[in-house]
Amino acid sequence: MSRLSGILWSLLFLAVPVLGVATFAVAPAYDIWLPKDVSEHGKAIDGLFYFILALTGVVFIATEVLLFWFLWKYDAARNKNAATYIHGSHTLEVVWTIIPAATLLFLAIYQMNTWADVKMRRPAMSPSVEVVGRQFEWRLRYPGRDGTLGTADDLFLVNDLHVPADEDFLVQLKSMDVLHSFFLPNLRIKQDAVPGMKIPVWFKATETGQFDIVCAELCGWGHYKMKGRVTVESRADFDRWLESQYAKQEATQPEPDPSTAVARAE
Amino acid sequence: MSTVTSPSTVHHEHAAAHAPHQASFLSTYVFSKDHKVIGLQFLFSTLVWFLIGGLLALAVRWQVAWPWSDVPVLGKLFAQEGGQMAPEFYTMLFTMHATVMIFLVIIPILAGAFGNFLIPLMIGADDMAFPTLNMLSYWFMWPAFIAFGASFFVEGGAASSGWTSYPTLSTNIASSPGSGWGQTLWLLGLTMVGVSSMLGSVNYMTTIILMRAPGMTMFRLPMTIWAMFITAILQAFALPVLTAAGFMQLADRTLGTGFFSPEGNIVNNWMQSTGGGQPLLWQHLFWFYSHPAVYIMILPAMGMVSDILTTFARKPLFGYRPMVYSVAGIAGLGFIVWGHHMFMSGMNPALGVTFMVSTMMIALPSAVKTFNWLGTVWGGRIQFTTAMLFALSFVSMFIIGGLSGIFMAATPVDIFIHDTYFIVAHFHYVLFAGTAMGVWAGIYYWFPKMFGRTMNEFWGKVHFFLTFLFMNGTFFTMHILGAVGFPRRLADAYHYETFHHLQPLNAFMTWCAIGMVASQAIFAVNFFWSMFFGPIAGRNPWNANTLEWTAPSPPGHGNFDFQPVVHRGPYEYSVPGVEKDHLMQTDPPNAAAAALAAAH
Amino acid sequence: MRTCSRNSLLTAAAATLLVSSGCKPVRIETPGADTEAAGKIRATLVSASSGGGETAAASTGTGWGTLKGRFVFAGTPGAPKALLADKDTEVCSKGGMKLLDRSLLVDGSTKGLANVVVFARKTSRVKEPPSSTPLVFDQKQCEFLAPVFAARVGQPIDVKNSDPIGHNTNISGSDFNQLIPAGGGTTYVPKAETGMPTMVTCNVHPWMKAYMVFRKDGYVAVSAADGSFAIPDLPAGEPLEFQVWHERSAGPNGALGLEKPDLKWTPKGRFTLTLAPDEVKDIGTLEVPASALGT
Amino acid sequence: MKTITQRPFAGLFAVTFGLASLVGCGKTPPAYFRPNMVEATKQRLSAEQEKQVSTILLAMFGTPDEPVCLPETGLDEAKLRLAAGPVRSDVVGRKNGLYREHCAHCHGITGDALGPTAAFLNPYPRDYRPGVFKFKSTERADKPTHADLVKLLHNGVPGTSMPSFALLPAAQVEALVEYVKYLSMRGETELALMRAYFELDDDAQGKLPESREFLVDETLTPIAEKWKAAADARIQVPPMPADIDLVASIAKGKELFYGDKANCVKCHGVTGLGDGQANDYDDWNKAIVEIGKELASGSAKARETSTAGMSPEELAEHRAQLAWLEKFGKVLDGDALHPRTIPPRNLRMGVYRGGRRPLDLYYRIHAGINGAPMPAAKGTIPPEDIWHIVNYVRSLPYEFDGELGADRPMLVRDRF
Repeated sequence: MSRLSGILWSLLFLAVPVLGVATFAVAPAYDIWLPKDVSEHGKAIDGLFYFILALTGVVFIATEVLLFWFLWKYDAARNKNAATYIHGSHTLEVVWTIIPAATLLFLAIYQMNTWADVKMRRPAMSPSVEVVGRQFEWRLRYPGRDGTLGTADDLFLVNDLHVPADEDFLVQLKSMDVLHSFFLPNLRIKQDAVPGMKIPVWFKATETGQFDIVCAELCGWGHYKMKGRVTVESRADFDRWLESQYAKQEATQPEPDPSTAVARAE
Repeated sequence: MSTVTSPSTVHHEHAAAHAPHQASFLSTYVFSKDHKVIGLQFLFSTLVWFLIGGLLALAVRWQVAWPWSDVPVLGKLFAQEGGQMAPEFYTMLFTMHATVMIFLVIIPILAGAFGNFLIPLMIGADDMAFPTLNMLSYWFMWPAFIAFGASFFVEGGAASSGWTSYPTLSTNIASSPGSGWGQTLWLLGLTMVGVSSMLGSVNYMTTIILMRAPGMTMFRLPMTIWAMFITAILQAFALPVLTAAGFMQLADRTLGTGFFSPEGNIVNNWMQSTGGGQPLLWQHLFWFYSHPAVYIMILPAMGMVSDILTTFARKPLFGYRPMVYSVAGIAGLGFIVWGHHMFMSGMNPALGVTFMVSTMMIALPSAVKTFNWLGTVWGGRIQFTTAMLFALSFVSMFIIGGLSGIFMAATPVDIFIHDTYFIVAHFHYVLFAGTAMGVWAGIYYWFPKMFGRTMNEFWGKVHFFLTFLFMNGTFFTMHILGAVGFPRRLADAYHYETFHHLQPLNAFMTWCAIGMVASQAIFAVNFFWSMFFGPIAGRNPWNANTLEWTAPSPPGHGNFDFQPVVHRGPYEYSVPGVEKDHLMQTDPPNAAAAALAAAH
Repeated sequence: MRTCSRNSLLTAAAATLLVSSGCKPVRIETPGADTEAAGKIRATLVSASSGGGETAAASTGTGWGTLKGRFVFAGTPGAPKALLADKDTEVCSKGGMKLLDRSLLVDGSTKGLANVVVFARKTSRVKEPPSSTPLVFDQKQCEFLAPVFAARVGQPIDVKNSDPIGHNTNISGSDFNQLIPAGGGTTYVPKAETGMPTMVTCNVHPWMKAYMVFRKDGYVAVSAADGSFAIPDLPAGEPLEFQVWHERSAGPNGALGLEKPDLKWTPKGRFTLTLAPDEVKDIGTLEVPASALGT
Repeated sequence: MKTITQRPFAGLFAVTFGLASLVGCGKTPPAYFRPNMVEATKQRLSAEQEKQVSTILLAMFGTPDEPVCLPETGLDEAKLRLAAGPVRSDVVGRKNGLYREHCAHCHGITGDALGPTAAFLNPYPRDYRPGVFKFKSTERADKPTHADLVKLLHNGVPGTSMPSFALLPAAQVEALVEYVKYLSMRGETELALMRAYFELDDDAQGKLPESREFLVDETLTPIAEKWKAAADARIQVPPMPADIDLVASIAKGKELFYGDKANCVKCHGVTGLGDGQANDYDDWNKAIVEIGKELASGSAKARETSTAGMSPEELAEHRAQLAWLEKFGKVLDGDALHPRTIPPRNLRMGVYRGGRRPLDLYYRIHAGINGAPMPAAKGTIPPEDIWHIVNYVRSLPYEFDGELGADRPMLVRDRF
């Protein structure tokens, strides 16, 4: 009985690395994995993610299997020889201090460049759009024809961000009331919007398509409904869209027929 | 069973000395100054709150898995709404879940319950240095209990800005229902918890420094005590900052001081009259406490696990001094990494780089500890008791929790996984799979000392197995949710195309969570049943070395019926040439000394 | 053995406690509604459409009569309160004169109670169509000149503003809320009956208040300063039910209930009588006790 | 040890079973429509009368889970079913519950703006029951057109807690609009029924006829007709003069804004910050305020009058009065939000709740805002002048105004 229990328990601990690795192996098959990346810097981030995953994976498997092996081997019920009387080993301590230290330090330095690209090396340009977080929506303001924000020809929109592909795009991020976080999963962008601060966020989209804008910082009871949509499209489409929206904003006559208004809701 | 025979004279002296203390029921059990009673008071209160926190978690999980659907039991509160949970109620649920678990369960159960009960016993003192402070440290928890509990019933409901209560959501009364009275009560409760911890830590430091038994040098202290000692130091240095910050936020809310709110910030069409503050200031102050607090929440568990591992591996702790140094190292580095909670907060990115490096470095001592635990298990004679299983699972799970931390430490990766379920997985692996498992290990291990009876091993193992299973089912899957970028604190994420397909996985996790909570019924029954009907335990049921096992179980007032004298370190197991496989710290050196000499 | 039985007892108790709590299979429909009655009603509603429309009161008589009477206030009206007129004071309180609350106007000598509205609830016929000569509804010194104003549906009203400052006239429950420029005006033709009188306000000067009542048949009168009123040309030979209203009355929707058994006066402020052709029916002096008004 | 392990076995499973059953049987009753207690109390309805109203409404409109509508309403029952019902997020590909997923927590299951979150919003969410809507392309008293409501859902209401639903599929928006109409008609019918009790003749013994003539032809049809008529009631907007000189137009607009003719300055203030006449209420809140006054004066009177020397029927009357006042007190606590004044819009924020198109501003000025103090300019101000005002108002957020000095309002430049 007690022999069996020792075996079972050690196997339970073996199950940890096995199932752990299995989960990560199976997840992508069910599309429970990094969403499609359509940004320039995203490659670097994903690469780093996989690199760390591999690194930690190795350590994870090694340590967990070791733990299992010790439990299996040194189970008192099945192993009669006395416990080793040892207080430690100086060499070992040094080894397993130096190696992780070196690895971690390497990791730290290795990733700095990516970080700088995403958060520190701001492209020299005036904001392409101003995004203002507000309970509970993303209010957008495009500079309009004159290219400067805060003039009478600004274009005002809600939740519907359009971005020209293959161009640097600079967002001026603000918040009107509380903290929000401007999260573009597919563009690998996340930045808190802080009341009283103007925070620049930039990226270069590489593929056209429609993607989610998510709020990733608790902003009140309606946090979950703060959904936006970013549409990446060619420069030509982008300009066309800009013009149509501007015409809509300046309308002095109703649409000829209500059904068009309905159509707009699509 | 090692029954230590002691000079009867000493015994009588002690009995005489403590006779007057056998006073009324009130002073013995309620307002007792006896560290053991206080410890147990902490233990029972925190276990009750553990249950409450768990149920809150279930409610949260229900909403995450099946948003807006009829909530069982709770649904009756929203009858007119067809049993559907209101979104602000959901924010209150996760806020209070975290608050309860951190401030009313983990911190008090480690420092309060185990710290109180174990420190004097393990260093050979007959009580704490300041028994009255000790009593107060428990009774200051009650205002906190009441404040947090009551906040659900005030107008607007409980605090709903997350346990981090970031301004301006928390400072601006108009910003959210829970930011009214709920938030104020939350801050008051927090302050009370702080006072309690502060009283405790002062007490622990003094006791450990001044009241060690003869022969108990610092480097003969068990790891548990070392951990408690360093935890106490951490608290003493970090807490004032949080308390000050808390009062600043209170002033912002009540006096309109505007420390944390910028100029002209309009919430809900309510323009704040004051301004000139900075929301980020709160984050810095808050995390300056709350990051060390993370270690306050894990170090004592590490200590206890180290002791339990050695006991049931029947083997000295591998690398005792490196272990001590790494605990100290974690504590030291713990003060310079708070910024890694703020990589995305708008803090200067260059500063982020600094914190990234220090954060990478803090992984080091943790790694050292893990390797030493493996070293301890290696070559032992492992006894799979319930306590040992929990301790082993602590090691196994702490590896996961530690490694997943590295993802967040890597700032570019953090851009994507910050505030997603990846971080949720990370801290649940450290705090639940880590600390909670350590706590259970401690309960099963020291239960005999607390109540003089041992807990039921069979049901203990059933409890361990189910908890371990469901826990991993609930939390491991969170990693892959995080990989999709599934954000935390969303009442309903499925209207995002990106996350729409994750509902089944969340449902699975919720069922696991339900199972996890349900299986605690086994623990509850086992705990209370064994308290009255468990088999009587002797002084030293596990054949352990440390001092508490030389005292009677449960120890009388004044703990020891003789003056313990320490002759050696706490981990002298399986010493060659000694007939029994353990040498207690108090065992007279004669024969043992010779054997040791031969060994070296 | 003893211990075991006690233990199982303990756990059983705990179990029952848990099971019993919060476990009642309640399935209520809309509270306070009678479900099967509703079923019956629905059956009638979905049944084939009926011609329906308004059923006009049957015309039974010929000729026309007049109703007159007089309201007096039995009690002592306190001095009217001054209104808080804090805007445009150079016009609204010219020469320090105060605007007073006009909700209870009692003639000092005759005790007559002004601004009581009396109208016929349903009539079968009218003598002539609404005249096209407009009535005037004017405002001066931030006060509507007529505290209570009766008009006939279809008859135009000239809403004027004799003040040097702009006003707006907001007839609640109607489609009318118009800017009335200084010295200007506009015309409003009421389209629907009001039922009980409806409130008229000026949002620029919130203290400005009046009441309007519109009737299709125009059989409506407002008691004058001396409390007297008269409704001419009522259809004779058929029972007429009259509704009486006063701004301050304690009855529902301002209905003025009086103790008048001879007129079958109801708490809803209604009385019924039948006029003979060419009769001038005087219902005499009607005493309004203080208790009938929310003084 | 053996005997010890056996015993808790039974106990353990009793407890775990207990927990399981506790979780299992949390079935809550289905959601229901809350009666309009404020009106019911105002009309002094008896318990039977309240019951009759709920019964009739149940017959005419069904329940939140199973809405029904008579053909006279002109509503599409299929769309209603899509919007109504509980949210079944546990059912993959569910087809209903839209209203409760997106709207109910503010606007309430009943559309009475008494959802759990409502009290904490400023301004309060819209109460559909009076059937009054602010931002529309029709004349003041007319209902909004279908397109108006769709547009409102599409843009949200900037400056309020009403978010944009632009990203919802058109079909779902359609369903929601239909359901809002349904709730609105239901609420209007409820009001009409409750008020009808007063109009009853005495021989009716205070019971409404449950005939088709009364319920449908006299009560429901007039309400439904107004909704149907909305589409044709859109305001005809004369085009802005093509050759308009913007600068001159703005100057003219400013003149009008401050002049006695348009009189905008009275409420929106000399600064345009909306700091003029600001202590008025909108219709929804005014109703509550009026009732509050009635309640106050009533209870004051009740306190003064001594029951001494009252005839039995007077005493009965007195008691009834007291009971009514007490009920009113309760109702105002439970079924009404604390009234708030409505500030005139701050025109320098660049936030336009009804939309920022010149067209939208024209609608607002021409027809006024239904339910709000904002009066209509039509009839007294010619269209071209309205266009001038529109142009001036649109320039306000960008106007540098020296008079305002240091405490300048927040311009669009800083935030919106």
